[in-house]
Amino acid sequence: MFSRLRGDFPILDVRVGESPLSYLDSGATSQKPQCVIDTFVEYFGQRNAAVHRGAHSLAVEATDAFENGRIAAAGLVGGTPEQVCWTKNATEALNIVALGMDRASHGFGGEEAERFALVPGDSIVVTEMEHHANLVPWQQLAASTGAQLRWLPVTASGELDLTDLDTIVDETTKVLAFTHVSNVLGTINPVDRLVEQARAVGAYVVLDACQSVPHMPVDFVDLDVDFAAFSAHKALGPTGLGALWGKSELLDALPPVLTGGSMITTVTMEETEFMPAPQRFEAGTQPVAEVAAFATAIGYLAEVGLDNVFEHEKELARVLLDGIADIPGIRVLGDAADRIGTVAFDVDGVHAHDVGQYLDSQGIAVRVGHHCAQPLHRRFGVTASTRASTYLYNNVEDCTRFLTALAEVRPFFGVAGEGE
Amino acid sequence: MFSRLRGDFPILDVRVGESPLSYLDSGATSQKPQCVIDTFVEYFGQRNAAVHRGAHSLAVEATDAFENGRIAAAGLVGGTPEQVCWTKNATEALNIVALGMDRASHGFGGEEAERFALVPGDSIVVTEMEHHANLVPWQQLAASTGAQLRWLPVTASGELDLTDLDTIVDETTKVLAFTHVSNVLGTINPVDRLVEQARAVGAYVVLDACQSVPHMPVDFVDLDVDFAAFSAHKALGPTGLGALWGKSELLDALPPVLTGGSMITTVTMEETEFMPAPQRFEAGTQPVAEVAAFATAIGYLAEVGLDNVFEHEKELARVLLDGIADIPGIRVLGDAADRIGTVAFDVDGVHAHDVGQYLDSQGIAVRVGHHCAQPLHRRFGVTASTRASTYLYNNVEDCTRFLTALAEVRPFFGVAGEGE
Amino acid sequence: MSTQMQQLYQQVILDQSRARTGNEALQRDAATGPHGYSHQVNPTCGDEIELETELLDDGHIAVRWSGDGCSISMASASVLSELAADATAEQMLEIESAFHELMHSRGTMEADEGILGDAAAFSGVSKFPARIKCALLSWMAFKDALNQAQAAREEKHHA
Amino acid sequence: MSTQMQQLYQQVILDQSRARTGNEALQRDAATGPHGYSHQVNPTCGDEIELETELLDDGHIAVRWSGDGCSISMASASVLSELAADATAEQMLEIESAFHELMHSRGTMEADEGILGDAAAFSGVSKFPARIKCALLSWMAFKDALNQAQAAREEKHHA
Ligand SMILES: Cc1ncc(COP(=O)(O)O)c(C=O)c1O
Ligand SMILES: Cc1ncc(COP(=O)(O)O)c(C=O)c1O
Repeated sequence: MFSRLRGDFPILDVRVGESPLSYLDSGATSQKPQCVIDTFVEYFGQRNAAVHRGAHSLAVEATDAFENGRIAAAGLVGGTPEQVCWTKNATEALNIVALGMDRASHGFGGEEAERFALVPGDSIVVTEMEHHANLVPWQQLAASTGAQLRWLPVTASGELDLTDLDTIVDETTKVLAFTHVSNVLGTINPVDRLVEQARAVGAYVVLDACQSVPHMPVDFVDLDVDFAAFSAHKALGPTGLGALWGKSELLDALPPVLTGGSMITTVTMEETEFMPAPQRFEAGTQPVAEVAAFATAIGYLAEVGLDNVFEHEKELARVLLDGIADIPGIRVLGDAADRIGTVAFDVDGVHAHDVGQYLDSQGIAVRVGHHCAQPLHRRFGVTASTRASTYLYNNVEDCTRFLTALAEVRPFFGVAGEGE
Repeated sequence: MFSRLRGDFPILDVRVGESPLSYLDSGATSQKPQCVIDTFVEYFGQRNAAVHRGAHSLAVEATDAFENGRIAAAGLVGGTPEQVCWTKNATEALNIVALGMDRASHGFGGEEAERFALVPGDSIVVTEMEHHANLVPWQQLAASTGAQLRWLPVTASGELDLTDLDTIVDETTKVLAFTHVSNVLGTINPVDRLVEQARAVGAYVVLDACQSVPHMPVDFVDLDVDFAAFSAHKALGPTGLGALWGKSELLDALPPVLTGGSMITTVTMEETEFMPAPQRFEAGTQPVAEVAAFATAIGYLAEVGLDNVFEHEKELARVLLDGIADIPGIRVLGDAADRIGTVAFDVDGVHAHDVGQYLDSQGIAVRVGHHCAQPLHRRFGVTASTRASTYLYNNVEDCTRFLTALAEVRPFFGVAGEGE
Repeated sequence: MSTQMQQLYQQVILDQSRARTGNEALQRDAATGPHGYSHQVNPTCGDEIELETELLDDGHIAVRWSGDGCSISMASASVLSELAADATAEQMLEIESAFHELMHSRGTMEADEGILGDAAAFSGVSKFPARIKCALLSWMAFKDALNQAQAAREEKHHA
Repeated sequence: MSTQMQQLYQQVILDQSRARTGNEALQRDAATGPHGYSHQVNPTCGDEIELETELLDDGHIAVRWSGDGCSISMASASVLSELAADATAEQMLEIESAFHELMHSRGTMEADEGILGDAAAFSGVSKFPARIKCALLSWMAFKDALNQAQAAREEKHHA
């Protein structure tokens, strides 16, 4: 199956200079199958219109496409369609929660929203392996409310250090926000253990599911989180679309951040009443074509099966890790047993930017830099790393081509030591 | 020229039941020429990657596509590319300004941002003809800071009533936010006069340019506004994309609202420094394919010429207004001389929803409801209206088909009076 | 004229949208029997309805409403009021549930005239997703208001 | 190996990235001559440089820097420091401007070795948009720091 589906992705036929393309940067953004691209052609060519507001036939069709996307997304991550609020990306989704709590802390949202208010003495807990998208908004919330920002440290093996979990997540904790899977290390975090501690102290759980939803079966209801965020573009879907998932009771109580059209019931010059979720968080014209295209992507993923995707990528991770172990002078960041096909590493004597450049000259696309996780890199004593990340369209040949090129890097830059 | 370019829009060939489509709902969202659709196919098929962060070739090409979009947008509305910040829609753009001021009022953004801080005693001025997107965020800002919300009323002819301009926009006024063109009435507002008064009292000017940028030549530098917002989807571009334009000095000082990756310089666990505009306002993965497609749309508009578009639509407006005047029982909302091809009206005895349904049965797509402008409708004593709005692909035949069907509406619902 | 339009705007609907049975001044707390009130808005088009129910001694329900909306929503409120005049609370809830199901059938269901009476005329609406809310608006208000009226009666009993 | 890669990573660059001329402890306010300091960060990759300039009595400029970054950025700082040892402030600004132009030429310009010296070796970088910032980082810091040093000297004169 996995060898056949490569043909569905037109970009894999692109050549980089004289080399074929091995795209190992799906952790940043995924490539799109033809059917997802076709949805844009079909939507804009056949049924484009503004949704929710029209009696005319195109508007009805566009609304159907939009709402069917919500149904598809609920099928992907669990819960009901009303629990899925569309955003521009996962970053906006995480901000909606943090900024909604900020507004609740400043008296917005009435009695309903008081449960989200933070005061000095409260704490917010994140982890040292967060993407900036799940760190900076919480820093801002702490600054705005006087709450304290705390974090769970990361071990040398790239796992969350839970030694002091009970004292870090304590009775003062109102929010525990963490990533399901590290976008740098590939580590899968123990959601159950963290949710259990959050429940014990009555904290809300916010899950950054950007790197899990595309790569493994995920059900937010089973995981029992309160809010979760993910992006369409990392899961075969288009750019310009992400989602906030939440428990309905909480979504309906959280004050909206972006306000305007299509999220209100009554507006006078003086005041406004807001609709319940999901519309509450969907002010203005929505990414309708993008939702339609994402629905197609979800259908594609369902056909392949996310359990199969998970297994496939685990095999590729093995190939990558075993191969890298044979190349002198490469240090992989983290070695958690529970992981997806994402591997970040440091090449002794060669800066990540130069590593990436060399690999690119062989048609191998990897990511270099801090991957929006500066604190995590600091934890590992580097400012930047090189990251290879797989997806369902990658194969062993991509990995082998990557490993062959990687072995040439240090010799090329003249830093291969004696006897290497 | 205008008759030829219809062929560029595949959706215009769609049939509604047995009728051809006359799409008169471009005020809500515009249709897309084939070249814009093709850009999606080309981008996702040939050069999709995450921008700004990669050394690999696809990432470089994607970054080029993304940044060229900014150059194109600056070409469309004036100023430099750095003055264009991408958003999900115009609503987000307006919220960024209002919420940025909210954050400045709560001590964020340091000394730089103090200029944006509002206190009780300050005032914010909007107008009675605003779209909810340019009203609700300002209500929220007033509620959050204790500033007073004031508004310029609308005359019976659907124009801004400037009689008391000097007392409404006075020394207390920190922000004057208004729409360039009414999305209901089609009225073009006198930007010069309003900017002049704002300058006289030292207020910032925020222009909602959603309905002007697609339909006429607009230059924000010439208009001398401080901030402006518009949407790609109303200007032949894709869904999921809008823009905030601003004076660089102000953009760089305004505290960002959405925070996360790609908008920071340095992040530690404790604190974060933000980049200048435009990145400052572009947290997380951006709508890259959408920007590429919008660049294509802008090129298309430039080829046609926005002055030609403006003239073409004014002619269609004439046909619509003259035709409606001949149909008994129809009251057009507003009759400003300075207008675009947008006409809203009330049908005596028939609710807008029913009017729209009847027109749809003849293949004519119009919008019904309050068009996200409840206060304006209240001003005209109705809760809903029917709106026909034109764009460059409409022709006189669309107008005639619309007029013929409209004349049948009251007879169909049995409300045509004696002798009509 | 398309047949879909004729199915949508059946004569019953056009007539009832003008008749507006039950469209009269609300009594609110001046009502003597156990009563309930509901205000429903359709945010997409601005249609709204205020509706009150009063439980009468003879087991019937008085319905009074005032509203602003399209012919579908006005006709629906009118038909509802007519039906209420001849039905018990249980029967009305049965009609409500049948009507709800019919509206969400996307044109795949036969309307059961035995249960629905004149409300069967709305079966064409189910093919127009954007109009379903119009037809249901008064019924949502009714269900809400009836709930309150019944709760008020319970309270009286226990008082 | 593609020729583009060979053009990018010329031997001069690989050598200079290891040589790191000028990479030494900053003196900051312990410096005796008029001096300036700049800290530049490339947010996309985390590369950074701290660089200081000190105006010497013989008309030359001492450059000291410390940084962390890719071979292009380190080599660029190193070449800059070497060039500074033999040039006046005016000459350095001329080089800076020629270098800036070369970097933004997208491979369409011949590097003028007469002006640029070893910095001409970076001409291949201009074909790699993502790397231009790497090559310019130290030069941005230099220009900023030199400005400050010159301002400091002005002040001294007038004091
Ligand atoms: C005048 C005006 N302002 C604001 C908006 C909101 O734009 P968007 O829905 O793209 O955010 C619109 C369109 O809906 C509009 O017509
Ligand atoms: C773990 C994680 N969180 C958050 C994000 C942000 O997602 P987006 O850029 O789509 O907003 C990403 C991806 O960049 C990620 O990998």
